Amino acid sequence: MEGGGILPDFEPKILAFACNWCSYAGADLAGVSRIQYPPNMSIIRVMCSGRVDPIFILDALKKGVDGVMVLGCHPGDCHYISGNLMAERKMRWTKELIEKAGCDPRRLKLEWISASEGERFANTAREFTEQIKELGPLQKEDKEKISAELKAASKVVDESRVRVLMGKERELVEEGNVYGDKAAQKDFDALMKGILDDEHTREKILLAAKAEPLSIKEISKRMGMPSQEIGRHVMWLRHKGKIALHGIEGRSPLYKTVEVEV
Amino acid sequence: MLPTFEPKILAFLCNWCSYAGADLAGVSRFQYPPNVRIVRVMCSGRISPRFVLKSFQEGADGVLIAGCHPGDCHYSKGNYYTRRRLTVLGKLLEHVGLDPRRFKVKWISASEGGKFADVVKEITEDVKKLGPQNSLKRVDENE
Amino acid sequence: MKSGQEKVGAVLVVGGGIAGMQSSLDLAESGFKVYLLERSPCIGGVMAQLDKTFPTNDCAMCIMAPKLVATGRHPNIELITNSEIEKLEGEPGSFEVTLAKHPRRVSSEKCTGCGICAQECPVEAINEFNEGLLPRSAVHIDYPQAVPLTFIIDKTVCIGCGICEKMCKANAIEYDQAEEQQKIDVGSIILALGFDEFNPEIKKEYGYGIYPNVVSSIEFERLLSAIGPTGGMVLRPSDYDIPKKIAFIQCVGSRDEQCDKSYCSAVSCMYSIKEAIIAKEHTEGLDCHIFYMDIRTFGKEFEDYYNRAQEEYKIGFTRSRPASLREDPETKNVIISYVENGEPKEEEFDMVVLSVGIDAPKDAITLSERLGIDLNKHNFVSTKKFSPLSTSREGIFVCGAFSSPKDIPDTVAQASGAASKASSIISSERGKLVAKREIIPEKDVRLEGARIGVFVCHCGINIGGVVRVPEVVEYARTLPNVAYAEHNLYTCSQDTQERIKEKVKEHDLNRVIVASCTPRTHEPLFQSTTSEAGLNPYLFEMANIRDQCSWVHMHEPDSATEKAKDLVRMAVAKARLLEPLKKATLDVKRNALVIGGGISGMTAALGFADQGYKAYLIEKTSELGGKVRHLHYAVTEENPQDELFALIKKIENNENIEVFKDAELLSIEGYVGNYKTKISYENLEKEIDHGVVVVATGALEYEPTEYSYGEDRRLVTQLELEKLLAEEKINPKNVVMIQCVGSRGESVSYCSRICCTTAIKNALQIKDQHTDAKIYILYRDIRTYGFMEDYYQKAAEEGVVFVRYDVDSKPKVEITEGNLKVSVKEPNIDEELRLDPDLVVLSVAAIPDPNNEELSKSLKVPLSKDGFFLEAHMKLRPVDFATEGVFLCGSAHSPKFIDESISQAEAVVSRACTILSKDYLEAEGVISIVNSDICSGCETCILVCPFDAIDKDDKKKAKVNELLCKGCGACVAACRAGAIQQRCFTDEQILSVIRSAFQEVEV
Amino acid sequence: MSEIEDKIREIAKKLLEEGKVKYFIGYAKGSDAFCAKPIIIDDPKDVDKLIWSPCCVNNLAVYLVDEIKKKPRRGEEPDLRPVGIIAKACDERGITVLLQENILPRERAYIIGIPCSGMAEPQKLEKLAGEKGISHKAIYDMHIREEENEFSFEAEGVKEALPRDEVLADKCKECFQHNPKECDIVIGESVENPQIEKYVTIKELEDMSLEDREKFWEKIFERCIRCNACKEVCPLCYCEECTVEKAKPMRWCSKSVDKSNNAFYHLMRAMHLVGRCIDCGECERVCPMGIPLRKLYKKLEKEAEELYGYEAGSSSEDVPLFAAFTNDDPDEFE
Repeated sequence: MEGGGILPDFEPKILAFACNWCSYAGADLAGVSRIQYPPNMSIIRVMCSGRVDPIFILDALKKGVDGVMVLGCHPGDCHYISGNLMAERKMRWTKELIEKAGCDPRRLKLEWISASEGERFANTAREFTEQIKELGPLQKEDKEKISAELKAASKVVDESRVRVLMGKERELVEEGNVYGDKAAQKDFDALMKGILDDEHTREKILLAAKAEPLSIKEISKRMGMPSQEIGRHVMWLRHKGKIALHGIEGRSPLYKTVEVEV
Repeated sequence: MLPTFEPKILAFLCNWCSYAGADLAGVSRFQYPPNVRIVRVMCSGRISPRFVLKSFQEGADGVLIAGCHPGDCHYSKGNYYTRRRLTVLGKLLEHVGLDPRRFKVKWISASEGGKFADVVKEITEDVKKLGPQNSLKRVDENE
Repeated sequence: MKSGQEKVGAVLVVGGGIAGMQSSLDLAESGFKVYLLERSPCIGGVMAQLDKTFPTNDCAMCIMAPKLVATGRHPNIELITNSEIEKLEGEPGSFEVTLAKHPRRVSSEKCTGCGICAQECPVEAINEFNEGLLPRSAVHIDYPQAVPLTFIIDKTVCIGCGICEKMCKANAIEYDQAEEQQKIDVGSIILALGFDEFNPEIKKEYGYGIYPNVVSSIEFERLLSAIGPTGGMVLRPSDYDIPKKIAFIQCVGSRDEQCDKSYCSAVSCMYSIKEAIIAKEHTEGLDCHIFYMDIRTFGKEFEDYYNRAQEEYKIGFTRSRPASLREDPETKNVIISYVENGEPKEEEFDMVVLSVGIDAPKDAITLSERLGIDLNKHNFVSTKKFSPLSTSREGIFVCGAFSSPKDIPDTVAQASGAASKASSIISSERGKLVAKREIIPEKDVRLEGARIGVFVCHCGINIGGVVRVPEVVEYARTLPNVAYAEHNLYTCSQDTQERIKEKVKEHDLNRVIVASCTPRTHEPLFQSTTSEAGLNPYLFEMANIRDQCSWVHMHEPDSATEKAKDLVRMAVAKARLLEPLKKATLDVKRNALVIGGGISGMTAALGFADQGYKAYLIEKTSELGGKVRHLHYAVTEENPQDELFALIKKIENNENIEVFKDAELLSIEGYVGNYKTKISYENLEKEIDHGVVVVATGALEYEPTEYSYGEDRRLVTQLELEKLLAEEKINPKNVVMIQCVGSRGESVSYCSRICCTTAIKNALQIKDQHTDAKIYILYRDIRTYGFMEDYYQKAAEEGVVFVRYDVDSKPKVEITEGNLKVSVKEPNIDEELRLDPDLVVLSVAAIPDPNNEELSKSLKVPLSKDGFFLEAHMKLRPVDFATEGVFLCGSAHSPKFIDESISQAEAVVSRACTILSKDYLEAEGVISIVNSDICSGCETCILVCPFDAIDKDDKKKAKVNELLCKGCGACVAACRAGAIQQRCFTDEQILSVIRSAFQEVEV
Repeated sequence: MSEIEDKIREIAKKLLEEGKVKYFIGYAKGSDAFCAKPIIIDDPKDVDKLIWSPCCVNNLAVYLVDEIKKKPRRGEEPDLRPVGIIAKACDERGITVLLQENILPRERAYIIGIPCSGMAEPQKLEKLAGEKGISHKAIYDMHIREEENEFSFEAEGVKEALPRDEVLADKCKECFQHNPKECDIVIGESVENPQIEKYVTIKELEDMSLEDREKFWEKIFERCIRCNACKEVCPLCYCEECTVEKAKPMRWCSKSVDKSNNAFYHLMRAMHLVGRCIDCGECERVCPMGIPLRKLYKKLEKEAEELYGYEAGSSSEDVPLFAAFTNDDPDEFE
């Protein structure tokens, strides 16, 4: 995990996704009422905070943004009834992934700002900018590493099983599944965490074996995980045709990531 | 050798093992180059040398033949005859200057989907390197 | 049976493993309706999990898949998977069975098995089929070739996200399926539940489940399988490295009182040797070592396999049962501590395979209670020596490992045997409940030009997602002779079948092409559609654009589309030349000739009679009974003599059986369904017409030349001993029995299978008559497999002394001044043991009858290298010959126990009934035909044909017997003159396919 | 030599007079001395036409096939008496294959075997004769005899001797089977089989690179004019209709003469001769375009021997090469 320490002349780049109906209006109000806030932030208008895909965020961070805010209507006020609640759940997992990528989850912030809360908007902006300044630039020395990590993270979100579950979380927990049973939040979290872990490990394996063919021992050494578990994943990836046997070194088979242009 | 050369390869597979193996490659979604066209026969023992010669004459850049492993033949001994006949045919083709990499015979069982994919990759890459086959190819189109 | 009770011509087969499938196919083929009940979602059983099979190393899936498909599509077999028996009522001949059908949650009618659902399912669960080595999704099938090819939702792990329902274009997902009950009426029941593997966790000292590199033999089997988790690469679980040194530990959960498994699992010696051999073939430089108590390679050609393992494959064998295993925490290697020749040793291995024993099926007890049948003390079904296939309840039969641990051939034989027992009690109902085939008038297309209809399938998105299907259809329309082309979401769906028929009428089509999945699974469906459309089914052709195109070029839509076009063009090229085929038919002589009047022959004859067919039983001696005449004791409580004479009486009083004694086979002519045989008997001659032949000529007792046999009357064989005991002529004080006299590399290379048990049987008998007698049994390996192990234990408890000797230091028998002296060297203690017996008994080999040679020639069937008769397939066709209509059973096949011979004899009856029960025999459609104008009579085809289906006619030209031809086409390729052609695969058709593969437009 | 000739005539006379044979196939003096011509004799009076000289290079077995294929005219009783035939070792191997393949019933041929240590090749003789300046008109009544290691021929009082190996036919140089086995009667002393290096004809080719071999055969095949002489003279090309040539039901190989079709024709024919060609060399001898067909068939002969220890025409009891197998045949296919 990256360390903080404020650099005096560091002006962070910050991105804010604001929903059209509340937060964006709130930002306008802040403007109309001439409330001052730091210039580091650029706002992207979306129709609903629910529209914000975790990939947007991970991508932004990868492209050199130091912090991302997602702003939406207060619970209950969503113009689309529950978009913001969706967003809330998604952001939880996005933070999880940012952390997995070795970044500080505080670089992502979700806030509810109504059309009448110009003040609140400005404050949020100010606080968040401070926060990020404190955390310092995201991509200091190990640019490659971080962006690779973030890429892996966004690949995880791209996995259909992950998207399905993120999308269905509310339905499964609050409304019940196709059999009409509700899943307890903690069970769902456990399931989701497990899946994120697996998928993340797999992405990391693919990442590692992309440059050069590696043995399972080597991969597990690099990732600091038991080779038995790495092996399990590699077999799965091989089964899915994402990684292929490349040769044998001594008694260890070497595997290399299969590149497919889609 | 042309960089964009896409060889045409004809494959004769026995129904019980190798064709099943090719299907399994599909079921397991093993990806392989799309240069092979498969002809199904009941037993590799059915494959006469003329099929191979004709394929080359009609313009095949490579010919692949696959049957059950010796001993596994659905008809108990068909593939043993294949083995003799095609071994000799291979020698003959090589004797008249056809590159042996253009003519492959493999034993592929119903559970060797992976092997099938690998074999196809192998022959396709080899033939790509060799370029178009002209030594036996037909010249007159008005057959 | 209650009078007035209507019998039912249907049988319930419980268990869909290889045994269940065999029983079902036999019954279905001989005119009975079959319900095949399987508790798991698909049939196939343990054999589907195997990579290769011993002793032929056949690929298990290669040889089983055809049976799977046949079972799945047989009109007389109703598959009831994912279900169990709840209740049984009624009595033999008319049972009513209540079944509990567990919900599958996927509609078997709608599911096309395309597998999209599984690809999209977010859940990853433990995969039982791959022994937990690879995860599977909540909606799944066990293996790609599964039958039925219907997916199933595992509710226990499904999170109900609904994605599969969304993805399934066939709308096959039915979350709301509920538990169902089904009542079926059947005349009899066959139990073929198979077995469960012993759970090695119980044997703590081996650390299974704790040390990653200790695996069970069935897990190892998956590691060897090409479709297994490692793709056939042997990798050890701790770090997925290739092991250098693997140890196999035998008898884990068998021959082991501590975990209350006293019996021997009968197969694990062979499968460990097999796994070791295959592992070595897969992995260069691998060193395999087997720790065993006795190596029990008692089956046909097993001993050779064992020898090969030692000599060719250099597999190490150590006679010791390891005390415990521990792990090197660093390397994760496993250290085995064991005792050899009295001294404790340790050896380190990369990986250890536990050869787990065979356990009774988990649901054995509940099931036995529901059915009211007895189990033995090991929870297997208890059976009797002379009725090995019958349970304690009339009308319920058992086969395979559920009655005792068994290998595949014995299981398959019993499965057929059980089928004949089960059908014999309802033979009067034969043909009453089977699907009647209605004849649809066929349009004569021979004089018309081809008008082809092409139906291209999207298969949901399986094909359509990659191949641009409409484009392919457009292209098809441009091809010569294509009169109509369209695309369907699922060409295999029921409504499309109707549509195809309409289109055939509407556009007056006379050829049908479907471009979709693989003919291996779908050709039969489309062929029947074609014939329902009034066209000969052979006017159908298929293009495989899914399994061999869209699925393997998922990222190349353009070239995939091009390939699909080519494949369609090739199919059209062939279809243009397709011809309607008529299958040759021929009526059957409904009776059997049985050669050999021993226990096997008699059982077979009686079996035929019970099935309502006449049997001619010919015996070369003047009395029925064969070897059993000389048996006075069975290791079980039955008395062989009583049983034998009861049987002979039955035979002689049965008007369906004609017995010829002192008979000799003079000549045999004809082929399946129609044989003409001349025999001579009691100096008369007779000509017999019959439909099938059964070889039951048994085996002979080896006449020892070793151990100075014949020089002293106190030197006897086991058979002679039995006689003496029966006549109570002797009072032995000190008996020495010597095993493997002749067997295992002496005069014959194989193991004679029965001698160990026979010796123990007689030892117990002596003990019984003369408690004080001292008995030594000198042996190499004690091979009391299965439950016979218990008698080995008993003998040991009763004080019979077992002394092992090495093959290179055999016991010595001397006669010095009238006294017998036996000396033997026990390998473990380094001194010679000297005995002064008053009786020496030699356990001599069972050897093939020298007359086999001649008989095999006149029947045109092969002999094995050992001189026994050689069956069609060592694994799956143990009692058939490659030549149809000829069968074998009993010791003519290889040495056997009475119960095994009886099982085989019953099996023969069942197999033969699949022929005798037919109104007429129907040949294959795809067969070879000769153009005699071109044939020059060189006879190459005759030599090549694997089925002796080709002969010469009076003009000295080749002639194919359409009933014997199986349509492999080997003769066609062998014929230089092109005088033989294979229907559906003629040179002409293949030539035009080859051309069309390269030419844009056919000419 | 000449006593062999006498013996032939004597036997032929006897057989014909006693009606033991339907007719007698042997050699007669050719249009020039360099090659004897086949002759069929059914009248004892004509036996003096029969000769034996180092020029009797033809394989007569092909005429047996004609005899067997001959259909009797309607109403006419087929004459099934054997045919007398002279057979050198190579001819005899050809006959053996015919027996092995059940084309020729043994009782239909009365085989007079003659051990032979090699025949002269007409072209070579003619060439040398030219060099010796022997006039063409002289050639016809010239006698050619074999003595120790020389072929001598005398005419116009000239007597010239030629070293054997200069005039010996190529196939004879490679022949390692000098004595016929399957005979009803043998004339002359059996000669010792030489220890010669087999397969020298293809040595050079085998050492070539693939590319060169391809070019070599390309040129060769281009030469062929598809006159079918090779097929017609071959005793083993006995098919009623040649698959390679016939058009019905399908034409495997177009009659049109071009590199590809010619190659197909010759390769197909080669495959049909695997384990059957007995290297009598007739095809090569009669080829008007001088195509070295033996270089094709000899290769297959070699493979058959090295892979399966099979030798064509060694016994009529053998199972034909492609109709047999063993479980441990060499397997390069894995």
